[in-house]
Amino acid sequence: MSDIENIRKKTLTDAELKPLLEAAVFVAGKPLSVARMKEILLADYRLSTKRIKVILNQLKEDYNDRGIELVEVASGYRFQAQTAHNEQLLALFKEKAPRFSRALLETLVLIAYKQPITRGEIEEIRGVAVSSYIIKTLQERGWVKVIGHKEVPGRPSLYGTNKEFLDYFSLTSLSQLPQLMAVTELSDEPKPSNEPQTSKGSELAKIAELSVSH
Amino acid sequence: MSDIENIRKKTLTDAELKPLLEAAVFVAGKPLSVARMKEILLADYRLSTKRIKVILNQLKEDYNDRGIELVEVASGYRFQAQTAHNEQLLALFKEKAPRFSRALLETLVLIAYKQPITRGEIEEIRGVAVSSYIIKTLQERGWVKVIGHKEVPGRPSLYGTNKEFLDYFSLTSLSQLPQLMAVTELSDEPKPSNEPQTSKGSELAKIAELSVSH
Amino acid sequence: MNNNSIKHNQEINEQGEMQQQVLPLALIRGEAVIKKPQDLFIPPDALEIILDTFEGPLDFLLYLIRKQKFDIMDLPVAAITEQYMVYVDLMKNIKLELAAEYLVMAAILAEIKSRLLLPKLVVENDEDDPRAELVRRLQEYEVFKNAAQELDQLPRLERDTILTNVALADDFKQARVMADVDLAELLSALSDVMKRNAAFEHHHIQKEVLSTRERMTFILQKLKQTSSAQPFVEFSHLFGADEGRKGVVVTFLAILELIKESLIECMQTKIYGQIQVRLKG
Repeated sequence: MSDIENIRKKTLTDAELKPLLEAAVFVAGKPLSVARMKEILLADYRLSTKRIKVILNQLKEDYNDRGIELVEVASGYRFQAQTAHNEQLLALFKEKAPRFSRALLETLVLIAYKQPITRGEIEEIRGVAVSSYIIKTLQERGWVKVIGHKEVPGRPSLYGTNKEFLDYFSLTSLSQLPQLMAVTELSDEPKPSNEPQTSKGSELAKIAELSVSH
Repeated sequence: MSDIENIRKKTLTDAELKPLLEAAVFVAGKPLSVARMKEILLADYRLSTKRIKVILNQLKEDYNDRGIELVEVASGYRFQAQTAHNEQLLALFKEKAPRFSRALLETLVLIAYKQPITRGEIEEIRGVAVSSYIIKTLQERGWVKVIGHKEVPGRPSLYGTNKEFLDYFSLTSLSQLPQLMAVTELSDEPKPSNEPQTSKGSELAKIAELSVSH
Repeated sequence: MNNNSIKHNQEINEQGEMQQQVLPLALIRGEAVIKKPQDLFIPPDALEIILDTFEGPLDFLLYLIRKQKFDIMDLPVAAITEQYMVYVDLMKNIKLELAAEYLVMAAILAEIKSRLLLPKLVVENDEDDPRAELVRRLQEYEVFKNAAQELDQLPRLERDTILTNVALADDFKQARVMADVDLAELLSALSDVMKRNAAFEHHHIQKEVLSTRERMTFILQKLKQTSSAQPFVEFSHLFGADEGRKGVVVTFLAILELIKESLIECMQTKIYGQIQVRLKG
């Protein structure tokens, strides 16, 4: 409680002022101006700007050889890490790479294969609702985008893949995907090679229902 | 770029290590554990825990007479203002610290001392219902989490505390919590010997068995 | 001890309740109500305060016991029950929404009281004392009630501990790390979808179909990027030279399909001039 008495006395030695200013700059959360130090922190004292600046300069020197430094920026004083350590310190902020959910991957694959496709159509195939979060994530990632709207009630968005999607997986074309899968898949199911025309035809027929707005 | 070369060398003098650790604790944004210092910050070096702790102790001493101090809490090391300046420093912040209701504090204390504990067990001791809002608040603060389910009908959640709870109260382990008042202190009568569960010894023994999971 | 416990109660109520309003009656809280329990005039507001002040019937009972300097172990059930009932009746009379727990406790007290009136058993030990369970609960609750008060006194963040805040030089911010996806994962997702949806299988394993669909999307996208002032893209620009003959065929197929479905249109501004393609509509 001696601190309170000190305040009442309205005097402050340099030895008292220095740690106080030091702590204030450290905890302020943003650069602290001398004016603010005077207004808020030391409202009960009459302290000159000059005296505060002298103390701040002493503090600057105190931190000369340390891991952090006291710097003056436009809006006041702040402590920051010495630039020399930036490289190593950045490691602290590396977040662990998140993993995509199964639902997201399946949605992505469906968009890739059946583009242009609506969310409703994806849901129909997957049998479950597709969360907006998944679509948003895929769009933010730059893998998927809205390429038009289906001319049915509600005009739902039609999704397709971007080049970034192929780039990410080092593919030159989507046609490489099923080939890759055929190689990786151990089950040797015979491919239905007997009806390529009809299948293409039905795909195209399906496209026929679509119109694109702009 | 001399820093990068230093990394390659895989050696680090104390004079280099100290400012790096200092800066790291300052910028980490949350308590920094020795394990994290070794794994992330100093991944390229072979440094013993002992050596890091020696440096941390030196840093503690360096800040002995300053406005801030280096302290160890449950999840690692952090810098905080010396409490002597609190009165003036709090003027820098507009927001007032939240006050916690008795219901919240009692629930928190029961989880801390009697973990793992179900909501029903908390309600039995307190004699009143525990609101979902309180449990939610404690979980959102990261103080409390579900650590399992009790194998009774309904499989109610079992709650325990997190390291963040200890960090908030500047504690390093559950054993630092205030000792529970022995029943004998509350009443002068000798307590029935067949009820040891509320006695100080057994409570602490129980806490000692618990490790705080992350 | 007694005074302390009252003081504690008041302190806790002044600072412990986050949402409690400041009532004019706050000064008489506790004291005014408790001083003369026989005095039946207790302002309704004061009763509300009782409900707000106490963390349930155990807390309230503890208060009554401490206030009267009773010994918990030797709980004078008759006296305590009488006082407790006065409050409960009052609260019921003024139709205060009374928490069920208070009524349950009233029943427990009444039961203990009636059992105490029965002739005493020869052997007397804790288990035979009808008060034992209530005493045990009161004691246990008091232990944790005290622990909560002590916890509240510990220095804590936001109120007593102020953390430092130091940024990296230049405020360098690390870009958000994005999720990694393995191609194998993607293929396995694909395989799952195909298995679940039989129709998918024989339609889509053809690479030509895929390529055509992909190309249709590509063309639509490319045309969408045109400005309204210059909505055309040269026909030849839709073809990539690096794709070989197959690529040309696929692109051509895609354009034909898009034209067929009136999604795009082709025009020539002059005879033998470049074919221009644009979105229709």
